[in-house]
Amino acid sequence: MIELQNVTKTYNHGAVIALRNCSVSIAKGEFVFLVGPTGSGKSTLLRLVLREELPDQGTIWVAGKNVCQLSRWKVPYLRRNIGCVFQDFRLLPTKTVFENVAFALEVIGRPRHVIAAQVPQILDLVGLARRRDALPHQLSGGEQQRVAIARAFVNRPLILLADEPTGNLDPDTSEDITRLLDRINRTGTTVVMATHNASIVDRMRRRVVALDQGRIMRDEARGVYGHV
Amino acid sequence: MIELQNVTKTYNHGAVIALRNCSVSIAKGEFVFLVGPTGSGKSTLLRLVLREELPDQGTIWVAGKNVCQLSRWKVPYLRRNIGCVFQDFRLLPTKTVFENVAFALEVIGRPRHVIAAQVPQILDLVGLARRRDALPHQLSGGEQQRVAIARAFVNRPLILLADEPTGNLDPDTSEDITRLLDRINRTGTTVVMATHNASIVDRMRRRVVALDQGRIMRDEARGVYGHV
Amino acid sequence: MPYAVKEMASNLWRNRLMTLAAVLTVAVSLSLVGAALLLNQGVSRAVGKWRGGVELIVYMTPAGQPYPAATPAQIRAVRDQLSRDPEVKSFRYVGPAQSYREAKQYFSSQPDLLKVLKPDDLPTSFRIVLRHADQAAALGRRFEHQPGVYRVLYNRQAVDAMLRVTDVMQIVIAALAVVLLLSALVLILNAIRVAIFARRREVAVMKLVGATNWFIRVPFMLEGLVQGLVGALVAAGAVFGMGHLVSYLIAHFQANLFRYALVTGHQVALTVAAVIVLGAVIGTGASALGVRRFLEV
Amino acid sequence: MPYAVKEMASNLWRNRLMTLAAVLTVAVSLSLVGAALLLNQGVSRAVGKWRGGVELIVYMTPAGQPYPAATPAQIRAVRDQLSRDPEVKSFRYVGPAQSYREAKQYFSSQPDLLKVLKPDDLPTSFRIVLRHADQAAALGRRFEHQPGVYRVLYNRQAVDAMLRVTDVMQIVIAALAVVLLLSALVLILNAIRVAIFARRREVAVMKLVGATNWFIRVPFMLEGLVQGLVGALVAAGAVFGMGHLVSYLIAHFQANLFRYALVTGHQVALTVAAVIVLGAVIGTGASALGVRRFLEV
Ligand SMILES: Nc1ncnc2c1ncn2[C@@H]1O[C@H](COP(=O)(O)OP(=O)(O)OP(=O)(O)O)[C@@H](O)[C@H]1O
Ligand SMILES: Nc1ncnc2c1ncn2[C@@H]1O[C@H](COP(=O)(O)OP(=O)(O)OP(=O)(O)O)[C@@H](O)[C@H]1O
Ligand SMILES: [Mg+2]
Ligand SMILES: [Mg+2]
Repeated sequence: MIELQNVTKTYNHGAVIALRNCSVSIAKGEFVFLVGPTGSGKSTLLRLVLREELPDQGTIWVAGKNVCQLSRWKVPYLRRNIGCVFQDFRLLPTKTVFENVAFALEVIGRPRHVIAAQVPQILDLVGLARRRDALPHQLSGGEQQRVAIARAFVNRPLILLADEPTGNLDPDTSEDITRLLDRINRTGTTVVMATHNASIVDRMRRRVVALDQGRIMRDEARGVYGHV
Repeated sequence: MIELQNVTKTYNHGAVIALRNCSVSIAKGEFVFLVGPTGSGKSTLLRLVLREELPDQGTIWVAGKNVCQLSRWKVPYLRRNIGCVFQDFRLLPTKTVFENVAFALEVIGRPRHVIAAQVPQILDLVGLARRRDALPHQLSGGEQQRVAIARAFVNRPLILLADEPTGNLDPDTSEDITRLLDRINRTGTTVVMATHNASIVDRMRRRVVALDQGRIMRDEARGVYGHV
Repeated sequence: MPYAVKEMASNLWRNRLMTLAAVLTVAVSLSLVGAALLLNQGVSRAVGKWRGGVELIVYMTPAGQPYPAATPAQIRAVRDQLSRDPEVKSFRYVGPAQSYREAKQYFSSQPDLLKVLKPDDLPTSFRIVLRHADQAAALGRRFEHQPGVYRVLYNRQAVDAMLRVTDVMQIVIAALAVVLLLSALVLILNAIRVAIFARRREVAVMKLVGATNWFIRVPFMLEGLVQGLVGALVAAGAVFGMGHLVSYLIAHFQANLFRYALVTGHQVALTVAAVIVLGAVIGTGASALGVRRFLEV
Repeated sequence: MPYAVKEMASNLWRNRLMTLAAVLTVAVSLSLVGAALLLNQGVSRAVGKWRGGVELIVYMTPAGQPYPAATPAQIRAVRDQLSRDPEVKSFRYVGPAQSYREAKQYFSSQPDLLKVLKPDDLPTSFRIVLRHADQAAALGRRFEHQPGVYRVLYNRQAVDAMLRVTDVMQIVIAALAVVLLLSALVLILNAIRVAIFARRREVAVMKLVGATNWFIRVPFMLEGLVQGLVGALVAAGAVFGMGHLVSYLIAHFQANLFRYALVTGHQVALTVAAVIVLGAVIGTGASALGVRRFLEV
């Protein structure tokens, strides 16, 4: 589903090396934790998969496509296969829960009846069916992140990327969110989650890819957070 | 040093109640952890102390002044007594480490020789003397947060507020940052730190004020994070 | 694409002050463009009338001068010579009656002077069209000292002086128009930039969930187009108004040479079309530029 | 305060395109304001000349008319009557020689016509200043049918027609100026807004560490002031240029009534001062507004 082959990525014309010769292969349906100290290149790796950046060297395959050779106008269609969740939720503050989720379908041109059918279904899945008319600021952080996950997942992408989705949340809420991502993973979606949350990683015992200074230091099938 | 008396704070014309009748008193030189689930009002409490917001009810005393009755033009002078650190560092990306710290003194009109004397001193304190000419993006997250702390502390404020200063950092780096704040606290500065990081709170065994849904639920002298 | 239209309308309304300023600046600058075009057309039309192709006028001595009036024989001599001259393409003789009629028209604003003039006082004249305009001086010199010839007038000189003046006016107006078009462009660019900034969250989400680039761009581009077009429509109205203002001014000034500087309805319509096309071009150009510079993909 | 100046300069340079547009729009709109002011002054100066206080002209019949020329006795009768009339404040008699001189000046652009005119053909006249301007018609009627009187001219009418025209021009120019001043304001406002946005991180840090409100505001306000002032200086140059352009146009048009519409150096200087003050006011106003609206405290 996702394959990086000898990927190197630098910023500022080579002054900052974010990833050094990384190779990693993630199969369909896997749940992968991406861990590592700050600045180790986790977000960069996710941005490369999303093709927000292009690598300096190496090739990246996502959903059967070489994203390095993808022409610009095809990028949006690649992204329809990838859902994204971030630490800061990125909800639209003037839209209700329902509208925020529906927006993701609207802007890729899905017809009204599809939206009317799919949005309530996904809100049910994330447990927010009763809050569909609330505005983001009326929700707790955990609820907001659920909305973000609903938005990322409503188009049933093959891949869900989560960049520190629990970074702003307290431990209990973080636990809830991780459980939700796990549930989504069980529907067959590949989930990659970058996190600093050691206790969650340690408890879940899923595949862990550990980065440090842009190098892949560890790749364990049922790993722990560890202190690099 | 900081005293809240029956403070209530709402947003959106009363639709969201962020703090409900909170009273808390923090003495000079204390180190206080502010904990609580997301949306419990930690950031709101810190913003009230900084007088970024005014309370709906109650009075707030900071450094001997009633901030609710402080006239607008005096607010900057209040803030010179309060240093601030945030999750997202808030450094100026085009300025070097030295310039970022010096900026805080420049804009309050400190003369050049004072700046030239104090900035290297504070960079020594946070352990960044050798990186004074680096730009923020050339630093790790932990180093960036040190610069932010240096900037907050260079004017030797009476109070240091930290709103989830380790939210973006990995566990090891979080530990380092907390130790630095502890060191600053030992110089006599009052430190208030809002955090979700249970392990740090549990290890430090300092005063813990726990909020939930805008209410103060716990206030223990040598507390733990706990699961509310 | 109703989504794009909805978004565009909401963008315009959010920044209504800026939208208004952009529309007004487009309107003013295009009005000036229209004014320059009208002036140009009016002048070239008037030049035709002023000259009527005539490059040379030979006046015969009228009565009431210190020297004797031209005799019919002298007049006939000039006529014959003109008929034979190969440089003369055509000519016509303006007799006493028509000269007086012309003078009456010319001095209609100065009735007291008119009463002083008598038909016989006015010189009759030959209006001559040449085959080669540059031969005017040579031909004129031949007639200047012929008996009965009062004066030779080179029409071209007066008209050229007038043209220099109107050229200066056109250049000033066009320069103002260009400066203001630049401002208009920047204002539209800015309105788009502010709209993009106000919508940065939406744009970020759209990119994330895979909206196509054109889906993201179109509302902002429409915004610029609408500003350009609305401004152009206002300017088109102004161009129509200018037609009326010009007639009013001409009627009141009774400016001799300018009375022919009226433009036809057809020319006004063409100018209006040009102004509207220019508005659309500016709007689209500003949009394309704005979207390029301020919207990453 | 070198910090504020440094910040301002860097703000201006970052948004040089927008700064340029703002400055140019200020310049154009203030130039139009200047033009309207100059036109107004020129016209009121010309009106004085045109009228010279004279509201009524009584022309005596000249020679060469179908009816007999005014006799010296008839002229004396009019003079006596005018001396006695309590409504007449003052009057002067313009004899044949001066009439011819005036005509020569008047028709200097039409030499062929001048040659036709003889001093005796021109009517002599009484130029009369009244105590009450509204008595012109009553007084005129009394002289109209007196023997030897050729015609009574109410100067006021011609001048008033001219004033209506210049009024229209002033209104059009002033309207354009107002519209463009609005655009200029919005452009400056926008430049400030963009500068504030570009500096939002710095501003946030400054507020955090306790910089005073004025310390934060001043660089942005200076920015607006500089844009307004630079635009005004350009406009001041344009106002000077317009002085020359007007003389050039008058020289070439030889527009009869307008030849007196020249303004003095003193008036130009006053207009320049007004333009600069206006530029400063706009710059400061836009700054104050921009800082108020877009900079929270
Ligand atoms: N846009 C950018 N321009 C320049 N350097 C960048 C940029 N983005 C990231 N970097 C640098 O690349 C390196 C890797 O950054 P990245 O954000 O991928 O780390 P991370 O593992 O996500 O860290 P964190 O845990 O703090 O989110 C860092 O040194 C960072 O400073
Ligand atoms: N500017 C605002 N406008 C409206 N509501 C707000 C605003 N700021 C905070 N709130 C609301 O006030 C409540 C308390 O928010 P606050 O940010 O203080 O919580 P917190 O404890 O800092 O949470 P977190 O751990 O997520 O940072 C929340 O319900 C939040 O939605
Ligand atoms: Mg990251
Ligand atoms: Mg908070």
